[in-house]
Amino acid sequence: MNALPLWLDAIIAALLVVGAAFALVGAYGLAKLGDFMKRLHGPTKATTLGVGCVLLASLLWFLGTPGTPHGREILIAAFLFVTAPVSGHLLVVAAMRMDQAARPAPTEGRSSTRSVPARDET
Amino acid sequence: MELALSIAIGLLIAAGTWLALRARTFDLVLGLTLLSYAVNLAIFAMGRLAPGKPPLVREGTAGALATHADPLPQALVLTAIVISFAMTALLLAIAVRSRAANRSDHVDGGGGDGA
Amino acid sequence: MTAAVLPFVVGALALAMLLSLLRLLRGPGIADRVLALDTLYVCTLALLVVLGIQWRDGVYFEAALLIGLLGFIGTVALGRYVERGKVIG
Amino acid sequence: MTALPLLLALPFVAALALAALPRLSRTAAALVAGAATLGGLALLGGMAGAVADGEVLRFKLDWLPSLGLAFSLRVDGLAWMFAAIVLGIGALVVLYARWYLADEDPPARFFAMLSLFMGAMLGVTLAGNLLLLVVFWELTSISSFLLIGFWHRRADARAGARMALTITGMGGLCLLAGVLLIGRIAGSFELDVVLAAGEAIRAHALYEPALALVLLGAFTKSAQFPFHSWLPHAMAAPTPVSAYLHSATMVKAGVFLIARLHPALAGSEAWFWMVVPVGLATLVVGAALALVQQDLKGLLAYSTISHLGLITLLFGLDTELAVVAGVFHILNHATFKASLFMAAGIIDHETGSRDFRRLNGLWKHMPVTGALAIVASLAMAGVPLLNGFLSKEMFLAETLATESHALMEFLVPAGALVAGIFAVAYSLRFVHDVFFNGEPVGLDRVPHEPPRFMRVPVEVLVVLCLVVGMFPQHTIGPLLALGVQGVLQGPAPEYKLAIWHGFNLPLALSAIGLVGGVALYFGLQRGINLHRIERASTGKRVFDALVRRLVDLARRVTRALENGSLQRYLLLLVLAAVVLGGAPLLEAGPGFGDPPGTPAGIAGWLALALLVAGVLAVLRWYRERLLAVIAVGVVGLAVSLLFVLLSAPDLALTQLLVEVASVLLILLALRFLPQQSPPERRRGRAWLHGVVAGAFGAGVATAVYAVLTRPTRSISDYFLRTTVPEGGGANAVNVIIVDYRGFDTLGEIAVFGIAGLLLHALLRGRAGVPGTLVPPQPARPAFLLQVSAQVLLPLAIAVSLYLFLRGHNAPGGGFIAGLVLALGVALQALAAGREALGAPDGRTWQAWIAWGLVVATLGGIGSFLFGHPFLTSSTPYVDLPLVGAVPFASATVFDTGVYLVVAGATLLMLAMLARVHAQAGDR
Repeated sequence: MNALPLWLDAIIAALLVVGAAFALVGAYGLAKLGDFMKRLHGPTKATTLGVGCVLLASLLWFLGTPGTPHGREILIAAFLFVTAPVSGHLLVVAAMRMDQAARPAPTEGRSSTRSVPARDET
Repeated sequence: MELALSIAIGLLIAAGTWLALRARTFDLVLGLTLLSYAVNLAIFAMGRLAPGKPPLVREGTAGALATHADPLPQALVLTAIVISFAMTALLLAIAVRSRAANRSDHVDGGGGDGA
Repeated sequence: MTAAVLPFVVGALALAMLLSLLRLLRGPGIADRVLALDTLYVCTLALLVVLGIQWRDGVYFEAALLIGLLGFIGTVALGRYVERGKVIG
Repeated sequence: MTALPLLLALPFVAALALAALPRLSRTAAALVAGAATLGGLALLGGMAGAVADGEVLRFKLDWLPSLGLAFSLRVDGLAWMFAAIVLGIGALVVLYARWYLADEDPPARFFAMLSLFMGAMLGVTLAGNLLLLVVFWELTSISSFLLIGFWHRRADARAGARMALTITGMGGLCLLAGVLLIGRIAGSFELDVVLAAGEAIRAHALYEPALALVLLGAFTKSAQFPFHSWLPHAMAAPTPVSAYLHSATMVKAGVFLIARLHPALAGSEAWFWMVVPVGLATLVVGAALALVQQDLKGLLAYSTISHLGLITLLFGLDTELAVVAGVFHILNHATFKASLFMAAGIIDHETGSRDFRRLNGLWKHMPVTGALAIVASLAMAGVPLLNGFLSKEMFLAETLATESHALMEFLVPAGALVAGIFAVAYSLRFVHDVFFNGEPVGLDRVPHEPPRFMRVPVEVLVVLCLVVGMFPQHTIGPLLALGVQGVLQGPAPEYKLAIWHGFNLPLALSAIGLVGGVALYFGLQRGINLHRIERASTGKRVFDALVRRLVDLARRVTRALENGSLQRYLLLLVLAAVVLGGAPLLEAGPGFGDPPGTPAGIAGWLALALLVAGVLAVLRWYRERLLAVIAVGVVGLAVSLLFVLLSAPDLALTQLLVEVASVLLILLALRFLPQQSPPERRRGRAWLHGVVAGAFGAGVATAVYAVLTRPTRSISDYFLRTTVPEGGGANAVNVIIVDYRGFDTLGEIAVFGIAGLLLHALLRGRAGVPGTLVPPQPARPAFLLQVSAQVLLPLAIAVSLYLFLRGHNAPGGGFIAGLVLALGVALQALAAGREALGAPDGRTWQAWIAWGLVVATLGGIGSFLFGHPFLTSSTPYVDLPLVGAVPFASATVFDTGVYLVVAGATLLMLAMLARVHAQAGDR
């Protein structure tokens, strides 16, 4: 890959390292922080950002390397930035719903077996 | 990597079989899912492990096993993945129906939900 | 230079995924596990991109693309299941 | 020689026609069957000249050359003679049955079966290949089964049919085995070869077993002692059947076989000692039992057995003159016994009874029938001036000429004499006890002569008995000569067909027989009134006992294996797999090669770590089902990653998509299942399963590793070499799927589509499935999700099309693109509800599946237009913006079909599972 000019190479390397670092930090946070609402921050912010950096790096790299397809990174990034918040938000909702129902995850089934009858729309 | 992969496949097989031997429909579904992973990996491995050589014959390169992974097992496994997906779906439907009919998710029906 | 850092990048991502796995196994809440799974997917996406650079090969971009596009469906579905008890209303 | 196959075809054609026209009247049906018979006779007559000149007519059509099974027909004297009997008697029986059948009997069915049998029997006689002969042989057993059970509402008919089929069927199997042995010895199953190889066969080490097996077949068919007991029970059949199958033709198949293979098998000590004793025993036992029957047909049946024994005995004695006598008696017995059966049938028909104890003094009611029956009986008894006498004389002469062990030299003639005495006695009883000896007892109607034409066949046969009996040389002579030449495969010996051979020992024996018989009969009637003898058939008892044993055994085995637990079956299945797979592995050893040691790299180890952790998590959590689903997700991700690392991009894509789709499906279904599995009630069983599963896993792992460490010999070089130039695509995997193995793929998408439809059928209109989770909360509108979904749908479609079009050259293709599309739509449903999944009855997606299959097939046919065989693609490229060169191949059309089916079926599954909803008032 000596096709790349040094400065570009440096930027790419830097972006990669930073991105990896962010991803790592995010995951670390997920692993270490105290309760769910705190943990949520790690992946949703750090990791996403990290992936963004990595994508940028890849974009630059392929731009610098002729004869390879490029541009799709943008697409990926776009997708990611649309979807990541959605899933994050949904998980928050879910977590809240569970807290309020004061139901430890594994055992909804149990408690439900003697819970309110199902009303079903349609 | 060969040894590790073989062991992993073996583990999948063992776990899948054990789960498939459980008495509840859903456990059976889980087991068969694991089993299909294992079988797909095994068939795929029959083409030997060739990292970094996707079976795409690009301009300028001559297609040969030396420079490309074996495409045949891949083709077989691709359809196999889809088919096993269909099988999972079918089993789930049957599980739902059988429970609706027997008020139990025991594979032999009856015996209540146990849960 | 890029070549030099790539192994560390891959390593870091791998470590990140192992950490997520840890959370997935520890729980405690179901939401934690789902979140961890989601993170695993995202990290895999990053890993694929990096591997793409390492192998100077764009073939795996489609995989990354699909994770970015559809990977979160699983998360959404699980979240929905926990939240409402039914995935598709 | 086309007349030959035609001759054989005729009866089968008639059978089919009759089966196709079940509404035919009695007359019409009889005409159809009769036409076939007469046509056959005409064809046979056409061959007479050639055969008489000692010519052998052949027709050969290779069938399964690899097995030496040829459809070859062969007519020599013996075959011709037998065919003549089959067709001749057949014609008379058809005529007779026309009048015999009652209004409630379905005539078409009867004549269809009869014609079927006629065809089968002709096949046996004309077959020129032993395997073919066995085929027809079994067919006669089957048609006999059908005919005996014709009155299928009668228990005795069913039982008799079953017994006959079982015994003759087993015989048929023995025969098959024997024939296979002979074929191996002679090097061919062609009759010509086998008959010429007599020396070699007799010299071969396997001669005795082969002979024994063939004879078992013959003896069971010809009701030889101790296999005779099926024949009396076959008398439950309509009388025409008894006259035809069970006296004139089918039971003769056994002796025919003995005669047919005489040149190949006979002429040895073994032959003598295997055939003669059986024949002798049958001769005597049959005759003795015939006397004590209370049923007309029963008496005739046992007498038939006895006469078959006589013929067998003659062939066993194995002198040329004995052969002459044997063939002669086949002819004679066919005539007089058939006529007697028909007479018995008439009596039954007119009086409604076949019981000696009730039938008496019928002479004054039906003198004509009586006269006919009397003549026939006398022939059966062997009274001079009737055909029975001639062959009996010859028989006695041969028994006296027996040269063998001293014991046999005494036993054979002695037995013959005793049997002769009994024969006279039971013939006399048939006459005296039915037509005289007092008045009828308790008949519900006044007997009278039968309709004119019902008697004609009997008259014909009886006239034959007389004519042959008086002028043998000019009547039966030529036919007999033909038959004998056929059996001996050479010139017939010197013999004289005459009534008067001068005073000699045979004549004396006949005289003793006559006198003794008369004395015996009247003696018995005076002493112990024959009417009082009540006899149950021992054979039947033994047979039933054996069958019962067998059934009990089967039941025990079944009960032991099938206890109704699917779990148990699966365990047995896995156990079997472990044992069958493991045994050779342990025996031969895994045979590892030297590991190539492919480097895993960080990513590789990561993937494997994820996989292992995921599997363990599944095992740990399988009872908490939601958690298990998440753990499975991890495994799936790891597998996809492995596919990436091992350079299988297409698989990686497919696996990822399937993961997502599976999670959706599972969650949709899980709502209607318990959220947990109960704890293992029986830890012991769980451990046992653990051991078995562990063994299974270990075995597979070993096998996989063994393969991985051995050199590969893949055919894929070809695919890789030709994928671009011939397949027109750089992505070898996709090219294989849509092109090289397109036909498989067609099948696979068909399966996929069927799975979708099946699921639809299972869940169609399911309301009120018990749910278990919390009642669904009032859905808060999830704007974020809805918006993003709306944004993503067009993108998803775009990506799907992109992947589809690029599929031929880059990762992608119909399967992957279809899944992408399906998930894009599923996302809409997640956001906006199940309405997004199309018509509630899923008809939208059914249409997709249907069209997909149509398109795929058309794409396959399309390649014809390019002048290639089915499903081979030809590839003009077209350039699309953004996507680049796209092969517009017939393969692309095919792939479109795949695309539609995959998307459609996946969405159908999702839609149907999404439609299931919990019943009100659920627990």
